[in-house]
Amino acid sequence: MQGLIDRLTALLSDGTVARVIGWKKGDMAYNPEPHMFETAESLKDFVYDGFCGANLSKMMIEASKLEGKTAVCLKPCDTYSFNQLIREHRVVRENAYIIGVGCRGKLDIEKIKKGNKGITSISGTELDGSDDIKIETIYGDKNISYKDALLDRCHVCKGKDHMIFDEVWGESKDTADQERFAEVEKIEAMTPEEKFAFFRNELSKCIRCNACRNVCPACSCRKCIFDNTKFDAQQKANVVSFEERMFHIIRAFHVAGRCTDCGECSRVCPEGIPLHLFNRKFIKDIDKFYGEFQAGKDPEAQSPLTDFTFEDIEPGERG
Amino acid sequence: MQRIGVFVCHCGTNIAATVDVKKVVELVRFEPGVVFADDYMYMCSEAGQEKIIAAIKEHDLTGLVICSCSPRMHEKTFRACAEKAGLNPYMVEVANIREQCSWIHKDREEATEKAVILARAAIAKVNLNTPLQEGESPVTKRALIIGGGIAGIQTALDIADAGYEVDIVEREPSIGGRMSQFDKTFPTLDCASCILTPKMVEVNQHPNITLYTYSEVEGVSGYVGNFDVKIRKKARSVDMSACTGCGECQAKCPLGKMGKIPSEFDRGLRTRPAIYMPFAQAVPAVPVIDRENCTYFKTGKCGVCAKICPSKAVNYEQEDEIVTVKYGAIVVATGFDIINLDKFGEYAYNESPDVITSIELERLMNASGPTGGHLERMSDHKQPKDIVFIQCVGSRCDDEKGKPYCSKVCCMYTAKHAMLIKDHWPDTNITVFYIDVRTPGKNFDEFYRRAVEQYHVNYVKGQVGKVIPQPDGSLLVQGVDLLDNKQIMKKTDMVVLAAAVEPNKGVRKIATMLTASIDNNDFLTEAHAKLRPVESPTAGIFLSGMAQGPKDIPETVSQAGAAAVKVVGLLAKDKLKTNPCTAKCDPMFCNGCSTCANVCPYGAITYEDQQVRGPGVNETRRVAVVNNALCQGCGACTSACPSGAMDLQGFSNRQITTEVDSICR
Amino acid sequence: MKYSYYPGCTLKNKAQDLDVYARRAAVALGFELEEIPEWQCCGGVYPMGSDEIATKLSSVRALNYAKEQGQDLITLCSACHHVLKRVNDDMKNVADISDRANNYMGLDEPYKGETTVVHFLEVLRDRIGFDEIAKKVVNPLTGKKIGAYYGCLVLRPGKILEFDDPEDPKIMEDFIRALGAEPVIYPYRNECCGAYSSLKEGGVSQERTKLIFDSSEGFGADMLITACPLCMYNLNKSEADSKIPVYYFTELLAEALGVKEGNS
Amino acid sequence: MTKQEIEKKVELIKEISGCDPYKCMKCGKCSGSCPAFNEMDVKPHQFASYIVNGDIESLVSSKSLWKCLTCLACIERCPRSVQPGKLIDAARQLVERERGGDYLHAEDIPELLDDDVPQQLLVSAYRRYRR
Repeated sequence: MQGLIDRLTALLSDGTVARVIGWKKGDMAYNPEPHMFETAESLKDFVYDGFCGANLSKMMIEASKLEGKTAVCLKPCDTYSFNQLIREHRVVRENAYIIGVGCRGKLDIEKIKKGNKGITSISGTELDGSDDIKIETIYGDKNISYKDALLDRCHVCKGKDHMIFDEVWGESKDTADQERFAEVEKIEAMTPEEKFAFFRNELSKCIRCNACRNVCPACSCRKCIFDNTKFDAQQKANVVSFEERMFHIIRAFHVAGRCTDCGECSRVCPEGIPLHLFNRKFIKDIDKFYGEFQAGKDPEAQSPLTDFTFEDIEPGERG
Repeated sequence: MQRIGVFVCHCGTNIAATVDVKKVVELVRFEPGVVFADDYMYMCSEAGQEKIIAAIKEHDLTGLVICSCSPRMHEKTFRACAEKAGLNPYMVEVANIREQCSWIHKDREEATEKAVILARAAIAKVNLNTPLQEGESPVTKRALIIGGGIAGIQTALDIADAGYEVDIVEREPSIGGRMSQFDKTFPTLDCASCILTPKMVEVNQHPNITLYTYSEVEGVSGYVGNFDVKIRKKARSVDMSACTGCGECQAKCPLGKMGKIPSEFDRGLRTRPAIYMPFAQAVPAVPVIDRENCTYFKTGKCGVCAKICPSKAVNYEQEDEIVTVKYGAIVVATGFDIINLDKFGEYAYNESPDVITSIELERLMNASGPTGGHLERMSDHKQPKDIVFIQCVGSRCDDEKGKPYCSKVCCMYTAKHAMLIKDHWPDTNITVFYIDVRTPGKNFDEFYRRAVEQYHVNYVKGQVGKVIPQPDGSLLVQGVDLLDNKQIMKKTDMVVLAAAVEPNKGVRKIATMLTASIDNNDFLTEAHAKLRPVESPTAGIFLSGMAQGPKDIPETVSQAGAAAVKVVGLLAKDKLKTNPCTAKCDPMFCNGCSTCANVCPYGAITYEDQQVRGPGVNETRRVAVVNNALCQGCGACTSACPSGAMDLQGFSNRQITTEVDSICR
Repeated sequence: MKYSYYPGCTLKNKAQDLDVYARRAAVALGFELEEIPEWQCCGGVYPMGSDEIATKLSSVRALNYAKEQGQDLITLCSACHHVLKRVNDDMKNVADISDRANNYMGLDEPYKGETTVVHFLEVLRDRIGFDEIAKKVVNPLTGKKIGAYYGCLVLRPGKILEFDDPEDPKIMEDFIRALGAEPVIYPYRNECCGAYSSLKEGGVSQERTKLIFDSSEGFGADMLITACPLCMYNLNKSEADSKIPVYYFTELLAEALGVKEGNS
Repeated sequence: MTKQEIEKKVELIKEISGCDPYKCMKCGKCSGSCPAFNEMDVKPHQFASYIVNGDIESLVSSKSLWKCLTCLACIERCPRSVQPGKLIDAARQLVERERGGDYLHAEDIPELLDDDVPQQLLVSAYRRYRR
């Protein structure tokens, strides 16, 4: 990590970049937060470890408007989001200096906390750390395997390659060991009643904190349709059980074909709603109907939902 | 606040028999904005319109709701009426209480309730309507005909004779289409070439007509009066200006003698060289090289045709050329083909060379055909003494094997074939298995009766279950005679299948490029089946020939003329009124994400950097801009825009949600 | 690959040749037939009535067993194949039949047509490949001219059985070619042999089999192969002058693969 | 049969067969395909009209019920999805579901057997000819 800080310091010092977007130490070992570092001095608080799950690509929307280049640290999966943002003219490629940071999967603190009360410190989570992480609790120390503490999304990792970067720091690992669409298939196998019950149960937990919307790189509208006073959408948004019936469904439709499956929505949801399932179902269907498509893999590629080809599936046909 | 007048039409008994018109008037009177409501027997009549005009003036109306038939029928009428009274025509809304209400309901109470709801939705919308102004766009005085068969040829000639420039794009190396494959034509038995060839020559020589043969339409943008069409002129590998059409190259092509390349024109009944003209009277009389089969293109060796060409016209280096041309109107005349018979194995078409289709029979009887016009079996080249014709092969089918429609031409051409064969070889026995004989048309039934009465063609009412090839080379036809209630086992020498017609394969792609609608069978849809039969619902697109539906040559030629008149009527105008119901972008909400431009079928959306000012915002950013001349108001962008920045004037998101809300109230 | 194998009544009795040779050929070709324990007779003909439930249950039991094993269900007899495939289609696509049959069966998890039913010939064509089979042939049947007799049940209705083109099938001809023999295509190969009418109405099947023999021999066949014990019976009982020998396709397969003799 | 009984039977045939006799256009392809045509008194192309016209009595007493070989040729080739083979099968069901409607009786069987009769033949005939 020190190597990365040194490199970022150098970039700031020689004027290559005017600022750095990265992660800043949190008050606990497991909650670093996204941060814009303006000076070399402030980089002393920079951190990069297994808890740096946040996808920083969206921060480049605002950073693009600032004077000078911004260095931004992107993990392999974040680079898909960045490409997608380029495609939608939301970030300016020239204004970004992309450090493709290595990744061996990110950690789910909830999984670590399970059965480990009173955590005082966690170590061994750095990129070059060991296969086990060490947890110190007030009841004693314990080792658990890094792999067992991975976020769910890392089990369906899209791969270790950065889709776009100016330079790469550190080695990455493909952590995929599960079928990407297994969860979706499970839901597809349900009866309509079971599906409805499942989603109603999940979505009823929603407190409409908007964390999913705010973190989502595909949710990049200047003004969200739900805040738009022009079409009564905002007013309709206030009706009872709105979250269940409309908000998440419409959001899924709005990001369909653009969602890179970065999994941030589910990671940040304070209620633990598996929001990524909606998006992943869309991805599965798009793959099936229009051929395999990974949003953000290629910033030039046409999204199947807004592109037209003569081979497109006809209404009523099912792939 | 609007001052709205509601006018409820009885439409004779069309509406009034099912909808309590008086009650509708009474109930809508109290809707917000309504200051006047009335009913009348025929609102669209002169007296009805006078009533509307009088009410506008008397009650100072600012908006109208007409409860009547579909807006497709009379929206124009009522808008014009409002304009006469000084009201902006876009302040008029039509509530369809006929097609979508009185005609489909039986219960009077239900229908009345629904009529009120539909009226209420329209009233809610008018409350949000704003006056819109029509713009003007110029007309390019040039027409494009897609397809160079008899339909395209006739349409082109009629337009060209009226003094406008016409281009024909034909996929094949020559114009002429299906008709050029035929031998004789019903009901007068003229030789097809004798009446078609002069027209082909006329097209070629007409000063107003440009031919693009061996060419395909590759892309269409623009709108009525102003289409931009990309045409791919496929490389002929022969210089059109140098070639004299002497035919030396065809004669010397080594592949010609090897007999490996089936001739498309002769339906595979004979072979052709790799450099070829489809038929002797081809227009233009310039061959093409079929690069897929040509030895030179496959291996780089041979080059015989280039060596022997006396005018040095062969050019292997030629490349496809793409030209973009502007047109005011486009006519689709892409014609037909017959269905593939793979799904009808019971007729042994793939099993026996002596089971043939009617088009193959045309070639076998044509003097320029593979047998020089002598009818013979392809298996042993013997003249058939007994022939069975089977009608409705794949027509009138309810399943996915065939087509649900009647192909319309088979009954007549089969009678024609039977008589022509009997004329040449009177001792031939001919049996026709039919379901119904359908011969409406001038002199058509007389024609069919002549086959029975004068030529003694044996018509059997019933279908064939199976054609059974026999070890001795004959064919056993197992069918039924429904009138005798007997199963028939008939030994015959040849079986001719009247395979169903279907639109040419390429039409789907062309219709998509033109945004012209097609039906479930891929036939192009007309704007109105009775009143606008040669126009597509898409403005500026016209229909000619089999592409629109099964029809014979006389009907095709009539329709071709009708389409030409419609095209001329359009090209004669200098300016067209444009639809003011176009999309509009609100830069405050626009992200500049390009989603709308990606889905716009008309290329009407571009982006520019604009200064955006509003509460808490003051910045320059990339936003969408709609070109009103190009926008056709389809609404694709409004539904694709994630933030709701795109809106359609006259059909704004708010107007539509208000309508829905008022219906759900 | 292991398959749940549904032999059906006749293969255990009068058509043991069809069964035994298939088992030996399967071993030679590297797949396994695991007979479904306590299978029940499919009934021989598919009960077409939309309200026939009880008569379809024996098939559902076999299909569900295969599902539980996570295996595809293989058959050899054209009739069993026909009945099982169609009942499976009902269970998958006809809600009324599926619901009622499931109510009756009371399974832990309702059966909804999850099993794939395959005919032995389909396995040869689609999973092993005739090219592969040709490579394994040790006794090619060179010089033999063989007519395939399909009959009705294996082909029709084409939309549900999806076995081959019901009017112009190719699979048995390709099979014959793979064994090194020459297929003889004749128009009566998919015409009915008289089926069950031979029990009470022998005349029809005499008429039908005569047409089949005359036609196949007329086109040069010196033997016929079939996949249906009832076709086999009717053809064997034929009094046609043009009668030629009839074999189960599996017997020729076993012979060509060199496994005709041996244990199974 | 009373009018109501006829109507009930017509409905039953439509329901059991799942076919719509009104779709028939009387092309005769079924009869042109039928291997048992000559054995039948009511011909395949007539099944639909007998049902449409309510002449159920003639249909259920016809020989055709027992002559159909269920070879499915008419079902495969019918261009209108009427599928006469299913109609006649449904008519046979009507007969067999009534007492005494069987065409094959257990006591007749020994006489019909020979040494080679495959089990399949017996089961099939049993299922076709009797309830």
